[in-house]
Amino acid sequence: MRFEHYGNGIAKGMALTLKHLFRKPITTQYPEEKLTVSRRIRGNVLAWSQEKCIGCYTCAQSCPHGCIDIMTSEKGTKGLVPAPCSQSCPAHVDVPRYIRLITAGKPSEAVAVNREKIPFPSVCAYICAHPCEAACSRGQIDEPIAIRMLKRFAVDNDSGLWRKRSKIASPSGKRVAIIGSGPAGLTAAYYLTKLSGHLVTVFEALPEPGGMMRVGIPSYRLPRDILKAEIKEIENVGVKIEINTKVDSPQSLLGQGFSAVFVATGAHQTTEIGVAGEDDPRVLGGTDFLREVNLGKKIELGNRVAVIGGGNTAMDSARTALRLGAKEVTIVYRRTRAEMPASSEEIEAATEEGVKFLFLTAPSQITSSDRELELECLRMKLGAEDLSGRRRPEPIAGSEFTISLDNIISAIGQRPLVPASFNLATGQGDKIQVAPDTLVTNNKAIFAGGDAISGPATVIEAIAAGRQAAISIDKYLGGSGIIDETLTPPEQILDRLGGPIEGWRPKIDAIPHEKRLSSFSETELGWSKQSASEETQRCLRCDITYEVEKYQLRGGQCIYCGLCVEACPFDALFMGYSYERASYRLHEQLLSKEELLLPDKRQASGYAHPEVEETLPKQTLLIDRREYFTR
Amino acid sequence: MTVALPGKELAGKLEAQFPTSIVESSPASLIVKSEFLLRIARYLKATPGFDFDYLSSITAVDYGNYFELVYHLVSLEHNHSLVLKTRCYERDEPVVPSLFSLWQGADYQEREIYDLMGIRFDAHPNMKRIFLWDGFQGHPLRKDYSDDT
Amino acid sequence: MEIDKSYSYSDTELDRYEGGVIEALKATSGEAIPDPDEWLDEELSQNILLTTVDAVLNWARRSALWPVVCFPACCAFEFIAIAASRWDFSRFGMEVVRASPRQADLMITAGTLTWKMAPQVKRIYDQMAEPKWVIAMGACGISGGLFKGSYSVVPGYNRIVPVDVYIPGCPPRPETLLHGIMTLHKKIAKRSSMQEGK
Amino acid sequence: MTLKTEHFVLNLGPLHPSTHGVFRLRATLDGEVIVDIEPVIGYLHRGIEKLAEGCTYKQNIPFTDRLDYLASMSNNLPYVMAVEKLAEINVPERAEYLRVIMVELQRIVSHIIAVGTFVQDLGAFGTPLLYMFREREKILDLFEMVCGQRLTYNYMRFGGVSHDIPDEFLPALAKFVDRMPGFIDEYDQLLAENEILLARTKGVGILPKDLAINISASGPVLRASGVKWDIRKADPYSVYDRFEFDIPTGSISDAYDRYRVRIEEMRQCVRILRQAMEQLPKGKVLTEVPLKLRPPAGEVYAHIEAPKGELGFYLVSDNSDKPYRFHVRAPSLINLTALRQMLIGWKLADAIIVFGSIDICLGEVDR
Amino acid sequence: MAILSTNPNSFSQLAVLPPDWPGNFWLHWVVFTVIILAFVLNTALIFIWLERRALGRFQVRLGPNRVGPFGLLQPIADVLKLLTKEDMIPAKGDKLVFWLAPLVAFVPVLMIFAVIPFQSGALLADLNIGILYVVAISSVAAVGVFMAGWASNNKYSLIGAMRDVAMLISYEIPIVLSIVGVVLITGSLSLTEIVGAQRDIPFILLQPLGFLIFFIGSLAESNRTPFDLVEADSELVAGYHIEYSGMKFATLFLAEYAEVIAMSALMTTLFLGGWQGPLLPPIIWFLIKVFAVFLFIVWIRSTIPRMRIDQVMAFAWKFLLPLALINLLITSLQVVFWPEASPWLIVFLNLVAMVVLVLSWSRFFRLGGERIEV
Repeated sequence: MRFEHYGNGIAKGMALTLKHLFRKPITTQYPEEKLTVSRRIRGNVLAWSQEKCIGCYTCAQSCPHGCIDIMTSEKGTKGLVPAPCSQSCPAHVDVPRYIRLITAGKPSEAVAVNREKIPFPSVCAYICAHPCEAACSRGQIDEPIAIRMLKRFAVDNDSGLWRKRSKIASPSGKRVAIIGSGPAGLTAAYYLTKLSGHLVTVFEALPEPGGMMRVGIPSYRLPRDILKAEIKEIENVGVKIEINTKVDSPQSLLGQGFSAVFVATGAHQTTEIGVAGEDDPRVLGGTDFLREVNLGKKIELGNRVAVIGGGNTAMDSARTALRLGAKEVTIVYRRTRAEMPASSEEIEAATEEGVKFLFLTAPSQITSSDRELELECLRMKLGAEDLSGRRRPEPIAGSEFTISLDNIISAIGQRPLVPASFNLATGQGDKIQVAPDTLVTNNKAIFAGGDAISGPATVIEAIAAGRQAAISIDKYLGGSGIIDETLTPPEQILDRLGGPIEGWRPKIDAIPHEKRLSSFSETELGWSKQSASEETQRCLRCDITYEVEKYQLRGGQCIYCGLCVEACPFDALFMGYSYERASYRLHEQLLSKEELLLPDKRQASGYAHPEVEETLPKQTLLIDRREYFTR
Repeated sequence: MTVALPGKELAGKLEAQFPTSIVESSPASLIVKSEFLLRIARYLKATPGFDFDYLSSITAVDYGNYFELVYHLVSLEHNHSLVLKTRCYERDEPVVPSLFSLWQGADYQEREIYDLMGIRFDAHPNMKRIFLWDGFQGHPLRKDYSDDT
Repeated sequence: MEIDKSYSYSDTELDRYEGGVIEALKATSGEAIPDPDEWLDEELSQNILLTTVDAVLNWARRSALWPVVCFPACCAFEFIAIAASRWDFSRFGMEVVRASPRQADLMITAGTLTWKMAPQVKRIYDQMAEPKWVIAMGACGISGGLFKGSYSVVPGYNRIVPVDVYIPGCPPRPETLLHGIMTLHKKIAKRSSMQEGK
Repeated sequence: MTLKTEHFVLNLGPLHPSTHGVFRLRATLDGEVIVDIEPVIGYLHRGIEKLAEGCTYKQNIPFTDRLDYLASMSNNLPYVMAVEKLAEINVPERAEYLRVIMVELQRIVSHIIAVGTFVQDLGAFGTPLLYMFREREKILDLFEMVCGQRLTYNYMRFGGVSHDIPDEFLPALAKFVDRMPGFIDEYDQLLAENEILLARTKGVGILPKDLAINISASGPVLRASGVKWDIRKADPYSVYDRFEFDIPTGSISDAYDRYRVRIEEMRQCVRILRQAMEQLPKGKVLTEVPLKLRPPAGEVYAHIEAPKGELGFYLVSDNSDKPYRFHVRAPSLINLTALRQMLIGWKLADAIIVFGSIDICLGEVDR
Repeated sequence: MAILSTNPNSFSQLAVLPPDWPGNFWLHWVVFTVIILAFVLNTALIFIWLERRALGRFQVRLGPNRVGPFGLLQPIADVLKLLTKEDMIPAKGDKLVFWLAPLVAFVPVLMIFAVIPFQSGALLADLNIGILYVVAISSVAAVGVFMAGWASNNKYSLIGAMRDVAMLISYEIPIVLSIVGVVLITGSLSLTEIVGAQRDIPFILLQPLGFLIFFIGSLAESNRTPFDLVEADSELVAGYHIEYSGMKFATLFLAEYAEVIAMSALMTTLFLGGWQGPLLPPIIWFLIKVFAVFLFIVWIRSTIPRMRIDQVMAFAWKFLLPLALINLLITSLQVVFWPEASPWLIVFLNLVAMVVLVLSWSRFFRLGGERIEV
């Protein structure tokens, strides 16, 4: 017989409460004792650094109920600092300044700002990979400023004002030879001639100058006349370009009266896929294919074309193939779209034009018959992250399948091809080895740069390499190494210019894709003055630091959600906590200016500001939170 | 995993049962005419194979020229779900049939929609404001609502 | 067990009456009510002589502040947190949370106030016996906070009842709330019973 | 002879000590027996759905914190899940695990409060509630370590969580997970066999299985009625399919069963937490998305098993940076529908405990 | 017929004061009235402090500790504050009854102390029908409570007051029946003699079941947990005193605590041997026992929830009443048929009887709700 519910449950409970009677109370005796708050406390002190704040209103915009008020002072600015965009540009083009000039309605001045750092503003306006946009502070808020498109607007409306201000240095009498007329070579040639006064001869093996800009990039992206005009400007300053001239070795040039040689031969050699059957003539290399097409050779393609690889060359090849009449172009890539190295605009354009994608697919074998090619592929899956931060593809066993094709274009990468006769030390991937800051090779009179030392990269990086080479060569030849010029007068008034406006990028006009495929004419159209002006006003102007006079939270409204702290692109805000907060009056300023102006020491991991903790009286931090866990 | 029944396939079956009742069907949802709503809901609830015994959620969206009512139906037995929709083009006195007689869970949700969106549910036993007070002007979740204070 | 499914209770008369009360209150509470005490300025207060009786009474009043139940929303759980063991406001003699406003001295407005709720809060305040105090707890209590722009939220309790102490936070941490209570203690200590007639 | 009695209307609330906020019951009583009852809600209606239409997607996360303010983490989750579904944002695996850890801790907090206030309403003078609040404070400490707040966390983000956990978090969590079963045993010792609690709750407020389903009840209320329906199992989201846990269900469908289901779920939470801690991978916790996210036009419904039931967010996007429609499927509101059916014929004192056993949060009911 | 010898002189040797102190009838009357008032008021204040501190410690927190040393001045601050608070009378209430109710509730409780011996002979009136007087007077307090509930013109307070009356009527019966057991053994209704009879063995051992019933009954009489339905704040907001504020509320509050003191004192007197005890002076023993009983009540309050009104009623009528009757039967049989038995044997037998009765009766007795068809 079981007895239950005769009071035993109550007795058990009473035993428990009795046990607790003799336990130490867990009460924290505020205000004598205070708990240490967590390191990430998101509390009632919003600290603000006047030095870092630029008055961009991002915090005010991120507040869910708009309780942040910012007032900039009448004086205007505190000064100029490098903005993220110009810092991330390899050539350090002063982006914010030319954007302001466009806002002011001076596109020619804007081009002049560009000309201070790069000799190819138009080329960049069409095809730059724009690392500046990735760094743009506005990108953290909604979309980055369309810096390249603004440059495009500037060059489209250029009146050539910069020419009036440009000066050509007096001849130094020294001669420099440059092998390769790509962006790196021509940049170096331009600056060495114009600003250092050397006599420069550029040797180009191909029938057209321009290097990859000419033979690697299809004309629908970079119209030929634009490139020609740019090269013409370079020739105008006195650079001699010898086309169809193949140089045997740089050393021999040194013997021909040249005091220094710059090797900028680029990376034109297609990397092999490394599968059986690759040597079939219907399997084309990506760069080779593009070069032939761009130089006007006729190439017969079948209806079904596969492009292997996920970079920009692959996209260019695919889109070019479409224009050559291929009906069905498929890009085969072993990872997913998120990992593709090609720029997202290119991928989008390719998708729009009807290119098909096969992701997580790697070719394993090519079998050729008379009528067609058989590409055998393997399905892949993504594994752990590798060193580059991308997830490594791993083959799925037994997932083979084949596709029937007429042509295969392999565009998995390029590498430099440096002839042995050049007698230069090369490293991994056939790249020429140079001293990283001077670009000097194992011969002190021979310099190298561009894709030849870095592997395939972008035009803007090549331009930066050209500039660097020009500085080094000038110094080697006894010059000052200064290749900066001033083509625009310095800015006088730096006011708010109306403050950044909310909104998204204006739409970029493009030719409808049905029309695109019939020709190689350019696909992207420029902006109207209206759109460009709208876009420039979205700029936060991070290079100007404004004197923010008043930064306040409207009394009693802040909810400490921390979104403003997270949103601030300049880490000028941080949250802390103070125990003592209560007031008799409603409109008493709950956060006074002194509290807001705490010195700037933000903890990397969170909101809490160590200074805030330090300002708490030391003796109050009696109870360690961890102790509390041991009863 | 709850399987979302494709609206397109269902539309075929329902069309056979209730001709001209389907307005539109997409893979994710099924839009029916409001006069058929109650009948179709009863059919979906009672027919073996569907057995939608659980009305997960009701809501309404103001699309300007019409209101769309969204019903999330779930079958606990078969673990599948369906998004059933109906539209109401009337703006001044919108009325749709109430599903209270099938699922009592619709009670407060329909009252909520009446309160905030102003859609009246026919045959709901207690159709009155639930959140706001009697005498409140307008229905706040409508897109044209403006708080004049 | 069969349950009557018809809704017999719906009292539309009462609903209409209550709606009228809300609208009337809404129409008359456009402005914030100033502090009831005509709060002494800091410098003034040092010159005011408090009698011994005042001192004793004020001591008793601040030592036995019984809060009334008025916990509409989120802040209530920080209020319960200071009632719970870790912060324990019973140390200040406050754990006697009276559900009847007649017996309470302090209203801690822990949560968002909506217009539908406002008449009830006003009524509770009116039912409290003098002397009585109000603490506006949290952003919603002070100004409507996150919901300030809403069609149904009162922007701050001081539209409805006079508030003595404002505690910012969303919700305020328990220590901040305790500090607010101690701020109220200080306020009570400076009060003279001569003022009570008003 | 029959006694002639007269009905009278008693108004419970809206500021009544046991209404867990601002809830009102218009009860018609015959003596102390409830003849009819009408719940009146809306006293905390803040218009979140309307306000959310005027804020960007990210700015709405703090609003979700304040829906069910007892389970803010659980409210963050379905909202960010909905937006992620809409905008096709990937979530790193570590972030998924962190979300599960936070949501399960939050479930313990919510159930602690549910059970604590339920027993408080029964008239126990604070003791069970205060013992439970002791553990709640420990969990809040954990939350504070992670995101710096005690109640309104604002922790989840589209594409992950706002911060990785600090170094001291995992040891503290391990310690807590080790101790929590002991604490739950203490609650059982205090309550589970208490004769008065049994007498007050057994057989009280029965919600039959069919009615529970018909009334769209969810969460512990549905499970206490004997329906084995848990979205974590039925429609696994996040990484719930990688954990082993049971779904406790009730048999009599009364208030006591609902209390038991919550206590058992707390044990299951501890189980899930153990597994999640073991499996927690390394890596990043947030996929970067712009501040003003602009998801493609469309609609989405994402739901999770929140402590109080099925919490869903229905979003309509018109490809702007603000949601076109923002609807919350609030479990508290819908579970409340059952109240009338469960109360008629019971005593006034039962009204309080049946109401307590549903466990609603007015912030979520009224929104 | 008594089992124990009751010699009134044998136990008064330890008393500090002579039994007839202070002598003169009127002086006696005045002095003891003052003593009782002071005792009740002070003990009530100390009880309030003790309860809040003890509850705090049961709940692993501190309890009042700021106001005065150890928070000892807390109740004084409470009372001072309440006395100076605005006094409100509900507009629709019955003003006279509203005003009278606290007095009617408080005075009878105070009158109980007239017959409670603080030590031998130290009491206001050594009535030979003392226990009858107590039973009669203590019921009057309910009238005060009902007056308060009715005069407030509030539904909650009325429900609270109705519950109080219903509970009081139900629990008086088991209480009286359990006292009768004590009276049977003692053979006297005088409280002094009852205390005297417990010189060797306190009646808690001789009448364990009687004590249990009396204890539970007095919890209900004084509206303590788990029978605090009268002011159940989760249901009735504040019960019968919902409309009371200021001084009147203080009086009602005081009346409640005075009732607890009275019940503790009665329990001490009837079952715990009153003032008797070794070494310490009798008055100290008396206080120690009173406080011990009170702490036990606080302990119960800290642990268990409240019962429902119908369960409370059922408990009184279906559980306590039958057991009280059986207890009375057993006691009468023992007194009549076995007067010579060794008291320790009786103690053993009664303990066994209690355990058996409680265990078996709790198997019959089930509390559970059921729906009422409406």
